[in-house]
Amino acid sequence: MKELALIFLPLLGAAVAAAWPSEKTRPWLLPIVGALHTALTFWMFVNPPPLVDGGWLGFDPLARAVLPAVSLLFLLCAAYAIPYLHVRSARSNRVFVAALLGVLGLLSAGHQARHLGLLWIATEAVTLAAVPLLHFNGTPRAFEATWKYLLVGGTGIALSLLGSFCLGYASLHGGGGGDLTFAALTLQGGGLSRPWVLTAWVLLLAGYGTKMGLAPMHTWKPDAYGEAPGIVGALLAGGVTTVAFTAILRIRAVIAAAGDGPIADRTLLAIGLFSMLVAALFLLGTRDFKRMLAYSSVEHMGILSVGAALGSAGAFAAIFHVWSNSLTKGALFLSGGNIRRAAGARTMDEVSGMAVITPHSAAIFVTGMLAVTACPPFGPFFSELGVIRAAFETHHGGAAAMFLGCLLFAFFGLTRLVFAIVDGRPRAASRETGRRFPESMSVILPPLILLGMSLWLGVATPVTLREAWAAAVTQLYPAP
Amino acid sequence: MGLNLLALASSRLPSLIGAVSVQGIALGVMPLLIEHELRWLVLLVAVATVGLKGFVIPTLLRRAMRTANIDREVEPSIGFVPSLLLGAGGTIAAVALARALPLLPEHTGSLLVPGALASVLTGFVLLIGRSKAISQVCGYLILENGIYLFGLLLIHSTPLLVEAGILLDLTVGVFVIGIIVDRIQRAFDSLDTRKLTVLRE
Amino acid sequence: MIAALEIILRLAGWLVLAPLLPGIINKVKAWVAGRRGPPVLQLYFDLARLWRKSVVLSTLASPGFVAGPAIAWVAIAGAALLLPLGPAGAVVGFRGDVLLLIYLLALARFGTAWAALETGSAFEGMGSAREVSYAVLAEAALITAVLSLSVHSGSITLETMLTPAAGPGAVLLAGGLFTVLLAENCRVPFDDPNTHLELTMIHEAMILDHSGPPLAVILHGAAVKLLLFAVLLTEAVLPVGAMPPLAGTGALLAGVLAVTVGVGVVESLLARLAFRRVPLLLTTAFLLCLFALLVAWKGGPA
Amino acid sequence: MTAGPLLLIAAAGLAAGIVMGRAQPRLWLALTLVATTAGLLAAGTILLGAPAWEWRSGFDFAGEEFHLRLDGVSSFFLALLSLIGGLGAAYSHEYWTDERYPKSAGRGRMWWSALVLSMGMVLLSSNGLHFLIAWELFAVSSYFLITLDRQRRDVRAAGWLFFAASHFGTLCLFAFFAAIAAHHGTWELGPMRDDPATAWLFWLALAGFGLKAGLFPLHIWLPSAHANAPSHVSAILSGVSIKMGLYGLVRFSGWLPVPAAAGWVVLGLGAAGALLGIAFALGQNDYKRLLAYSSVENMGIIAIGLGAALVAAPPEDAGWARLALAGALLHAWNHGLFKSLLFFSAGSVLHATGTREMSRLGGLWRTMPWTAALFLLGAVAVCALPPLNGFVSEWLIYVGLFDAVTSHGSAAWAAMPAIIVLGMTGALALATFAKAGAIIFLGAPRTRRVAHAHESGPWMRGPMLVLAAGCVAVALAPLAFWPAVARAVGAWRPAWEASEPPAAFASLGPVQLTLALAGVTVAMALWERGRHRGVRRALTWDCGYALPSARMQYTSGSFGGLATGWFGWILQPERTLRRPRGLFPREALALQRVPETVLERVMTPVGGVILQVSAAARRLQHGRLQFYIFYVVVGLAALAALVLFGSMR
Repeated sequence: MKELALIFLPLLGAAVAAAWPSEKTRPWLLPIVGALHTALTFWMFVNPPPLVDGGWLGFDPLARAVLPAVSLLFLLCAAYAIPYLHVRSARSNRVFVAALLGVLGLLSAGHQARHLGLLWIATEAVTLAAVPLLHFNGTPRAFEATWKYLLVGGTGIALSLLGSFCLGYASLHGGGGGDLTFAALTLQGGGLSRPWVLTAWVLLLAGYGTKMGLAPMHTWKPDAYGEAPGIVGALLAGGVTTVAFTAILRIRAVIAAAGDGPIADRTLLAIGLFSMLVAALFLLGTRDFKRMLAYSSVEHMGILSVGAALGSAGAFAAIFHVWSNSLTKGALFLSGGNIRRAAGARTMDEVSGMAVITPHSAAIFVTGMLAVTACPPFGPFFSELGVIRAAFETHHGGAAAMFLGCLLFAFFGLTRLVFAIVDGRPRAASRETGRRFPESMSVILPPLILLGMSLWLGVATPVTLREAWAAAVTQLYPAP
Repeated sequence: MGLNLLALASSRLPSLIGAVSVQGIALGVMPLLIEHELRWLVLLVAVATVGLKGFVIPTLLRRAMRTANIDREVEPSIGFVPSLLLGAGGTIAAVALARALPLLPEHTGSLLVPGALASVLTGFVLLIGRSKAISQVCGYLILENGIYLFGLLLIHSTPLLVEAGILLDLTVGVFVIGIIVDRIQRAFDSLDTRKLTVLRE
Repeated sequence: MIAALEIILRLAGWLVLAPLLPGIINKVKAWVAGRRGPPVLQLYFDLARLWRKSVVLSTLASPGFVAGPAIAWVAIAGAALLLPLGPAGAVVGFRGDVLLLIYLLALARFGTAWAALETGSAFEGMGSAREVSYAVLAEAALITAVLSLSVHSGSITLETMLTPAAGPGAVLLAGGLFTVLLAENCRVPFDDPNTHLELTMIHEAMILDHSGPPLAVILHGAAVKLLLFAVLLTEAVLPVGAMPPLAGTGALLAGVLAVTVGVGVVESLLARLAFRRVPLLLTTAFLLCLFALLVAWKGGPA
Repeated sequence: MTAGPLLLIAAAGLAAGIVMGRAQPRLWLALTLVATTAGLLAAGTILLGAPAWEWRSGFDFAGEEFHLRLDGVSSFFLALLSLIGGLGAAYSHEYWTDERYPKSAGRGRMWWSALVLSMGMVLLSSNGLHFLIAWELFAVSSYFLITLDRQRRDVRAAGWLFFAASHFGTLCLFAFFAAIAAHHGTWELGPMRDDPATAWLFWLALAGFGLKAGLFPLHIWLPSAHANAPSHVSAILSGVSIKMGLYGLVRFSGWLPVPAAAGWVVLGLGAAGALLGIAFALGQNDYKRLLAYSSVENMGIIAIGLGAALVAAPPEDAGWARLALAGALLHAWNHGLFKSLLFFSAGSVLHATGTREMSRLGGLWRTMPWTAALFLLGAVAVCALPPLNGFVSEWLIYVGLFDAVTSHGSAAWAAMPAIIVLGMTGALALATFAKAGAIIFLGAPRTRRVAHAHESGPWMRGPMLVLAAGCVAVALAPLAFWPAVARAVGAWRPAWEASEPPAAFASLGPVQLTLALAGVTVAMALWERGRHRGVRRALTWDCGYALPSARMQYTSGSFGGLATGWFGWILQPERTLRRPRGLFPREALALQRVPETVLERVMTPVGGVILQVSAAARRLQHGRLQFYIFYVVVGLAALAALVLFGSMR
């Protein structure tokens, strides 16, 4: 019941938002619904409801381990959305608010989906619900980005649907009764038809990998993140990609149960490292700091994928990384949004000296950049270190070396760009726009809190959280 | 499957849309042929499919085409002959691939799997090889048709609720695509996706 | 008490005898050239006169201008004290004193170079640049020579290092050390002590602006250094320390004399090398010492 | 008091300094001085014989229990850190004031406390995770200290290079500690020499720590960072920070098994670094860069000592290795003392003249006698000339190496070249510092601004005097410092615990003292003699030229030209020459610059290739949707191939 509440509360909010008459007060629905959602999530986190056997939806250990991060991220983005939409009051926010709430509801559904088909439906719906968010700016560039997002994402979605069918057929071929819940599929395990399972894995990985933004299916990401408002970027990078990742984790568990875990892990490792490599190469040269965040996101998706490939310790680190990446990336997107607005431009050729114009956002941006490049004591440091340790534990020394090499190049690219924007003498144009968009508490606090939570996650990871992650890992990586 | 090749060979948008529409109708009728007993849900799905895929979406596309006032040439970036060959090769490959995968006895004879795979491949060829936004949408539709065709394999076992959900999603997806196509047309005054290359690197 | 007395006596010996050597060299040169030449004791007269003169200081010079030569002189005298004197052995000695010897010579170089640079003159700058630069190669040769001695004797105390009979590498070592001696003491073919063109000088360029007592100290220090190298060379080649006292002393004196005469002969026969050829010669010296080291390594206790 | 409370005071003082340093310079200074004194005392108690201090928190930080340990090795470095940390803070009180640098002075104080605190944590942490945290915070605070003066582009570039290089090292350490943790199942660190399977990890440590220590080919970041940082920061970077890399190498070569080749490699890198570092130093025209390269040289010398100890340690455990290690450790202290002194004096010159170009200076001894004298003292020490402290530690290393040679073991093949290199290094150092001291302080001022330079005030001079006193103390009473060194050596290898000082070491002190006294006496006597006979001041001999000008003095480039020419193959000096033309030539120009060869000739081209690859890759994101979908298909095909390949095996 509460599971459904998590989904329908935001959807209801979306409906209300669509009907709400006042442009001025509508944005307040976001933090209100967000706060309720967060409260409910954390209440459920503390008192997880019992799982119904064979249920299609459920607040299972994996949902419990990941959903609170998404909910928190949404809450802070929602808080940020009020001043943001106030600034952008020239445009109607009806669709924006409704779609944002819709995304939250569908994300909750996707995280809780314990059924292959339902999972697909939720993910697809999230993809579509995000479309109005992407072109909120209404510029030709935004439409171009949306178009690419739709078609590349749609292709990925189509592939994952095909993969889902294949997995279903594998179950059918193996004598299954057509029950496509993950529990049933896992139970069927070795009974699944192997060729179909492998085909399904390839298609599902490519499909959900597109959604996650793993290279080479990541091409929509820089466009979408670059053109969308900061909050949307934060939610896409921290929430939507997370759903796709949990989907891959769930499917991997089925494949592993069917006896093809090593193959699945190898592909995950390969695609993860490849994503990191591609991201690192792009980061080395990119001059646009919003697209930089997108490539950084590709890199972190790679990290998640590598972590998932490295057994239970790696998966633990990966789930840890979901949290630390969501929160830290959120801080980066929001502070980056502040900088973007104040600067009036977003490439290092046009922007410099933002430490003078927006000192607080610049400080958060730099700190967030350091955090996201695994600088202790922020969350990503611990989770990435966990991945490396897992690599050594599973004797993947070469993978660890490549992992670290990509981190290094990504660091070069990120620091180069971020310092170029923050340091130096501010441009005249930026001084002008900077006056129009002064930093207020309401736009600084949300990213600051996100950053603070990333720090808190690093230095004092709550024991309950660790236990929740461990439980999720036990669910997905049963000890042999 | 012939329709796929027709779609590949179409040099004009209306005929491409037509091919898609016919394929949609055929697809919609399929469950009725496969199912032995007519359940009302199956019927509903079939009707919805035929309606949407066969009529609504093609109509939408035609209207978009008309309002966009674009010339009706398809302007391939992969030529017609190569794409035909690719499509034919894809079909052969699909047949071969389908043979490599084990099928349940009741499906062994049917052309469902190779047909589905061939459609998927055709969809990809269209998506990759055509530059007009509308022809890409057609490609996407053919891709989804292929997947839908494949889904028919599971029609016995998967609950129709899921099928319905999937169908709904697809439909909404296509609607959204249509809306964006419209917006792009207004923003760029063109539906040539080759102009959509501002965002790079 | 006795030890202190001995130190003072030895020191006195070193300081008093050293100025003889340049005199001998000049005499040899004169003989070879068929002249009568200055008296052997000429340097004593020069020193005495300089000591009585007044000082002309550059307007730019700091107290270091005077302190430099003084410290260099102390360093050289100290280094000389470390050397064992044939059968009499060393009066100040400890394990690793050979390093102190080398670094005291370096300190002396630093002192002279610093004092030279005090004036800001380009000539002195040139001279000290050459001095410290060529020293790099000379130092390599010298330390290799020391290394071969220590390999040969199995010790790093000067007294024991210099005692045993020279091994088969003695000739190589002698050649190398002799070249180092010429370089370190700024003799032909590295430098011409009698040159009158500032641009071609090394040591002489460094002391262009010195006068009076400081100049005396510099000249005296240079003489002690020459004697030091002569003694070192002799003892490195001849097992004077192992000989009976009289014979040892005699051999030591004869060796020093031979080295001095050798310097004179070389100076008479060779011209100063072009500066760019200097590294070549020094490298040759280094290689000689290196071969000596290899020979010593082969022949040493296994 | 025992170490525990003292360390608590130190940590609290530094933490309070981070919080309050921004606004209250005086309070910050007091806090920092108290904290560093406490740190020094804590280190002192251990070094003077108290048992190693160990503490477990009982509560978790970042998922791990705090485990701090102060033993011989860490307290040895802690002493150095505390000393320089305190003195640098005092120095900055006058050097980097709020009046002069209103934007960055407060930040500078905050980061200084953070730097000292994080380095202290590096030394104390006995848990891999905490070590890494402290290590990275140390790097970050160094970065922000280097770039205090962020307005300047070259400072930012130097800072970025430091940060990037440092991150490379940090990532190596990520791998290092993660691999240890993976192998032993815990982040806890401690002696674990028994497992030869972890020996290969030493190479990771060498890359990570060696980079921080500025070992030769990994030193590329060091010159520009140390030259562009504010001078008090340069002092702590050169005096202490790079020693953290050394600490890491010493610590983990002591705790972990090392591969057989480790010692040889360290020794080889050290020898290369010593010789080439000083050759580069000689070629510099910027006196802070010169000092920075001299740090590369000295770290090379230390590495020679450490390498010798490693060569000996596993198979033969020879006595000479102790000497080499003791020499290396003592040299680390000595280098900390004299290099900080030199950087402080350099800062004093920079403060007074505003330029780092030696060719614009000259004649400063008249206006800045204290600075000149202290620089001279540091220069003599850094050249390892008796009677100062540099000689003491190099003597130990030399004796160790010579003993290795005379013991006729295989180690001799490493020791012999090392000795020759050390000898040449010494001679080159002499040339370098004779040049630096002379061009900066002697002769005539080359520009007008320099002629009106001013001596630094008491807050800058005080720390310099303390350091000079430290140099003299180590030089004249080396025996007093032996127990500390022996304690560190014993902590490195317990079997070497109770090593008595070599007998000759005892005689070094009196000899140096005598020498110093004799030198001073004779110098004064000579001065008196001159005065007695009469002193006349006159122009420098100018060969009869009528119009001498200060610009005609020998320059640093000409001084070093001869020797740098021999190292031209690696130094690759760049010359810009415009010869005088015509009968009445107007202008002529000769510029010489010695680039950072490894960086500019190796790393930059390699980086260029990587950037080209990156540019090529980025062209794939060309904005054409059709291709994006094609990429999806390609990805799909690749995954299929991977799975197919996997399923067939």
